[in-house]
Amino acid sequence: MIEITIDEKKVSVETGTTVLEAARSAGIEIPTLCAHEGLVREGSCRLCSVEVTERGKTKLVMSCMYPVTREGLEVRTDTDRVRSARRFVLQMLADRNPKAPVLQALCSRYGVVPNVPENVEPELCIRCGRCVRACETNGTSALSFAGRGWEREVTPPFHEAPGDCVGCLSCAEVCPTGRITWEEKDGKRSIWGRTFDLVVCDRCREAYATAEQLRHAGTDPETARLCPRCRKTAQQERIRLGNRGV
Amino acid sequence: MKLTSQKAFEEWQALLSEREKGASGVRRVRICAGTGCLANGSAQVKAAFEAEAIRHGLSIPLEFAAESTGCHGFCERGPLVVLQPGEIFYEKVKPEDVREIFEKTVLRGEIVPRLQYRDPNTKQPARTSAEIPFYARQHRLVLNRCGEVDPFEIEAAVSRGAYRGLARAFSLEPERIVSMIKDSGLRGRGGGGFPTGVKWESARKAPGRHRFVLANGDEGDPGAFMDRSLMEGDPHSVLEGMIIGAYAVGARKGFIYVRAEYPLAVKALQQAIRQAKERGLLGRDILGTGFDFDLEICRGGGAFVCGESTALMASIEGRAGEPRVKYIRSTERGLWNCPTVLNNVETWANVPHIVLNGPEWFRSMGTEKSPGTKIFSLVGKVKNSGLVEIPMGTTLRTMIEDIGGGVLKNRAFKAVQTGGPSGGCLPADALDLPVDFDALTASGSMMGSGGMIVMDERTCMVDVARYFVDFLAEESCGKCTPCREGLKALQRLLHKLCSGRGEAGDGKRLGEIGSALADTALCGLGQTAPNPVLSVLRYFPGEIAEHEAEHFCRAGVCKGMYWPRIDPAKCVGCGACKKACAAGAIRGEPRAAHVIERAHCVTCGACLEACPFSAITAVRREEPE
Amino acid sequence: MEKVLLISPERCIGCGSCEMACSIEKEGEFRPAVSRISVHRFEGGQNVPMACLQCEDAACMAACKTGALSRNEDGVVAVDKARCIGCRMCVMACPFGNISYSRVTKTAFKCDQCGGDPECVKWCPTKAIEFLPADTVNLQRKRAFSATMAKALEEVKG
Amino acid sequence: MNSQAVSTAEAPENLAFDLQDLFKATPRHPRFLLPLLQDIQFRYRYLPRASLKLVAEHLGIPESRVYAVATFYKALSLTPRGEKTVKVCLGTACHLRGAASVLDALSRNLGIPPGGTTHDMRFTLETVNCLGACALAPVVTVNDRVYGQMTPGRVAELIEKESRHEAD
Repeated sequence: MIEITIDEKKVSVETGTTVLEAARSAGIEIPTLCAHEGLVREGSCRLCSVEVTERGKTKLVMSCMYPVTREGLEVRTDTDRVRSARRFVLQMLADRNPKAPVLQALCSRYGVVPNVPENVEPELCIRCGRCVRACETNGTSALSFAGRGWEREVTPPFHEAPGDCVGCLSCAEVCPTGRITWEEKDGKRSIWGRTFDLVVCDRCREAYATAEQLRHAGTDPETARLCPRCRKTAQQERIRLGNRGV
Repeated sequence: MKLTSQKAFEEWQALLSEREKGASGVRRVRICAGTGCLANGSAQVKAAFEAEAIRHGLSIPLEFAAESTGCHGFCERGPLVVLQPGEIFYEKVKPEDVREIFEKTVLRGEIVPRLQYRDPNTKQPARTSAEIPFYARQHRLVLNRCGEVDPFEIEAAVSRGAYRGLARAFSLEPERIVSMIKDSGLRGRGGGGFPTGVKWESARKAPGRHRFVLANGDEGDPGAFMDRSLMEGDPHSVLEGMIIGAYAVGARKGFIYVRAEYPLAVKALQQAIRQAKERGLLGRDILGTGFDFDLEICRGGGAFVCGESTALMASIEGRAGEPRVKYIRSTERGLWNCPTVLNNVETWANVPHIVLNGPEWFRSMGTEKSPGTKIFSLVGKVKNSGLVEIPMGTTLRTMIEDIGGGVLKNRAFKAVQTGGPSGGCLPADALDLPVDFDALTASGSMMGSGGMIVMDERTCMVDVARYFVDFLAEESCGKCTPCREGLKALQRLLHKLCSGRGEAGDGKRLGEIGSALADTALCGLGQTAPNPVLSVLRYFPGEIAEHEAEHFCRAGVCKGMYWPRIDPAKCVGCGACKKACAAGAIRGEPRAAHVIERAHCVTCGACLEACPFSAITAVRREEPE
Repeated sequence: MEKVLLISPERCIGCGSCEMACSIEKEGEFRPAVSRISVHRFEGGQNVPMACLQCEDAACMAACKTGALSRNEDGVVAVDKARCIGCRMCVMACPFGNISYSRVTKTAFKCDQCGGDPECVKWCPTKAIEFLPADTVNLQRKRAFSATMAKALEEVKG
Repeated sequence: MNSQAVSTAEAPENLAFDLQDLFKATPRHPRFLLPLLQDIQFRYRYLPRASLKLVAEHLGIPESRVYAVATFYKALSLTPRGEKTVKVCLGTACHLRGAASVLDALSRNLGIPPGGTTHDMRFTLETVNCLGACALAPVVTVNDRVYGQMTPGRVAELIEKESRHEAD
């Protein structure tokens, strides 16, 4: 364990813990957008900046990735420099994505007023890449960033229905802005322009998952014939039968 | 013939340099085959020399030899030809000049005056390159073989000392080499100026089974081409440095990352690798020492950001060249998470010299904190443009006025841009600044890879800032918010200013966005991206203000933001402007002052550029005709 | 000593106290649908409570790629909500339907034995759910129970 | 710039067969992604759409990663290119010496915007951020043949000369 100070509070953490986690463990809130605990960190949204002083040098770093490796690290999460860095990042994001609720909330907290330039169509994607990383983590990698610079965007190859997608929806679930939408009706699930026929539960006839999703999870085909709820009931039945047997 | 010991190498080297010396009786011509000279037809010039030799019954190569070499650096004057004996220097040689050169100079030792270089200021002809100020003021250490040897022949390089540093390195312990590099004070020539030896030491000490050495040849700064010339003109110097580095840090595999736009450099390096392997200087059991090291070339894909270390590694690994946050250094976790030393090609080329001559010798050149020499590409509005290698600490004035011969058309000097898109524009006040890493950084610019672009009064500084921001916005990978969105915001403001739509507060906003971007961006590209804008704000606030408040461009660059006006007192009626004007807006009789009709003028600026007497100036739109 | 959750269906009277206790503890509301334990009431008065078995070779854990599911020091497979990306692979993988997904919290949820003090056990009036030391006797009971189930599952599959 | 989906107009009928030799020569390791794409780009002057999937299969990586790389690097293109690529250097030295007007003139002469390809598929016009031949500014290259000290006036002559050449 290493002892560091965050905003004058003493905090003890394991070596290698990120400053973000250390701060959270001490109840100090740092705003984040691209960080997700289940995904590798990229440090790309640049919102979670903090000032650290180590061996006499003070610098602005991204708390989500900065590892605590030395005793006596001093972290400040609310200096002028930190606040103006966060305001700048929020301004830049909000100018392009003024309607994202997550940004609106952060903007009002930091006193940033979105100012959409002429000829810029408001968007919802902040290019945080959580969806891309979620898809990659799942082993599907149906999505990626394409292009670069201002034109960088999240898309399946060629902007077409992605062949590698299993319809698990995790991209939509981790999206902080609600940019990724999906629909489920009449036994079909659609996302990224691809429509999946949902597998129907043998027992309750409810459409509950995509066949690709079940296959990707390595589900036993027999098990897959039932939805999770009916699997449970079936199990309970078996227990009842088993009990009788006993 | 594979060399299996250091001794075998020394014998081979001695033989080759003997042969080189013994061959001094041969009449020889060295023809520059750098990209610039090739473009101007140097291959045909070489063929013409050979044809002449045959016509005169001279046997090749015993009596006459025509050799192509790498870049001489003085590309603007190409094709360049140097004749032996006598080191006679000719510029702008065309195939049709060759017969005369052959008959006069090769056969009779006479000079052909019309092909000599003449000083643009004194009009004095120069007989040899040493008499040309452009060369005389240089200290060609790294470039010593560039332009002297055929880059496609390892024998030529070895006869001039290549791989001697490597042979010496093998007689030292790897730790000793690391400490030599540390003691030499060598700093990264790619721009960052990080101490090379410190990097090596940290990689050497980092735990890991595999280690890598990489050469950064992704020279992307617009206006810079020293790495290109080095790789094309003396590829063995880069190879030698890397082999020494690999031996010192314990790497067995290396990559040279070369820019997509440099096909000739790739060819030269490939040939150099092949020949070095044949000679046992690369590959398995180098010079019988038991040390194995293999080198591979990676061609870039056309992305400026790949000059950034982590992006370059991502690119070698087969991913998009996006930088990574590096709170753990590449020397510990670099390529494929293994300890990695990445140096610029020029840095690598310095290494053999240090190993051979020692750190003390190296420190005797340059300044205390920036020892050694640095290659610059001196371009833009300067009379002599080309590659120059000078000791660190030489002043900008020496470079621009003495080596560069001053500003083109004797116009007034306005600024010099150093460090490419990461650097800044320095004004005339800064001309006495000694050029080294720290002085340039303190002035708000940076060394960068060594681009040095001279700008005259006809250069609009707001337009220059716009130019660099356009460049960077196109090259930003878009991964982090500040760079992706911030550069776009800067770009919008600058385009607004350059198109006459500027508003009060735009300049201030540029400064705010610029400094926030510098503070928050993920990688070096983004952190330094606002430098061109910030340095213009710092040194040329007047021009920003004029664009913002008056919609006036005093340089006559930004369209519709000025009128060109001919000063009748200065106009001699030469007609150059009239000829240049595509809109037909200029009237005037020969030898009488000309006038511009605003009704037809499209403010393209061609007349301002064309006037050899600086008689045309840009005036405010509201000023009378 | 580690403890095991033991279920004795023959003692269950189907009162649903466990479901209530679980849902109020975990979600702050009395709603059996979000309870981690559920009782199936068969015709003829037979009732079977069911919660996660904390399988030794947990299929849910194997399917999770983000590390959101892991076994803690008590031997319990726990969900780290912060790490869950909502891919539902665990839900698909569990052959017993013992892990669910909440569209509200966008995370998976399952029985975590309340960190060593299961609410369901506390409120069960008939000891149909017990939380006992993992000694030899109890482990045998649990294994026997699991074996019966596995056998039944095999039979169903044919 | 080239992240748009495009037609497969020029792709050979049996691309998999056509690319066999390249695949044979390229080890199945993700690090050969960029070199492999460069080789394909060199062969067809662009990346035929179906090649991305084949490359992904050969290297054992997702197609999305191939797509990401194909749209990231400027040397790669997903749209068919002309037989000759005219590159106008917009490096600083070239910019200061009037590259923009050379580009304008080329664009007018060829009747295509920068990034465009002529209908007859002879020429593609591109800009490049520095060819490293700054002393020859402004510089234009046509399939790696370098033309230095270009002026708008010399554009017609250059295009005329290049039109007479067969494809490189």
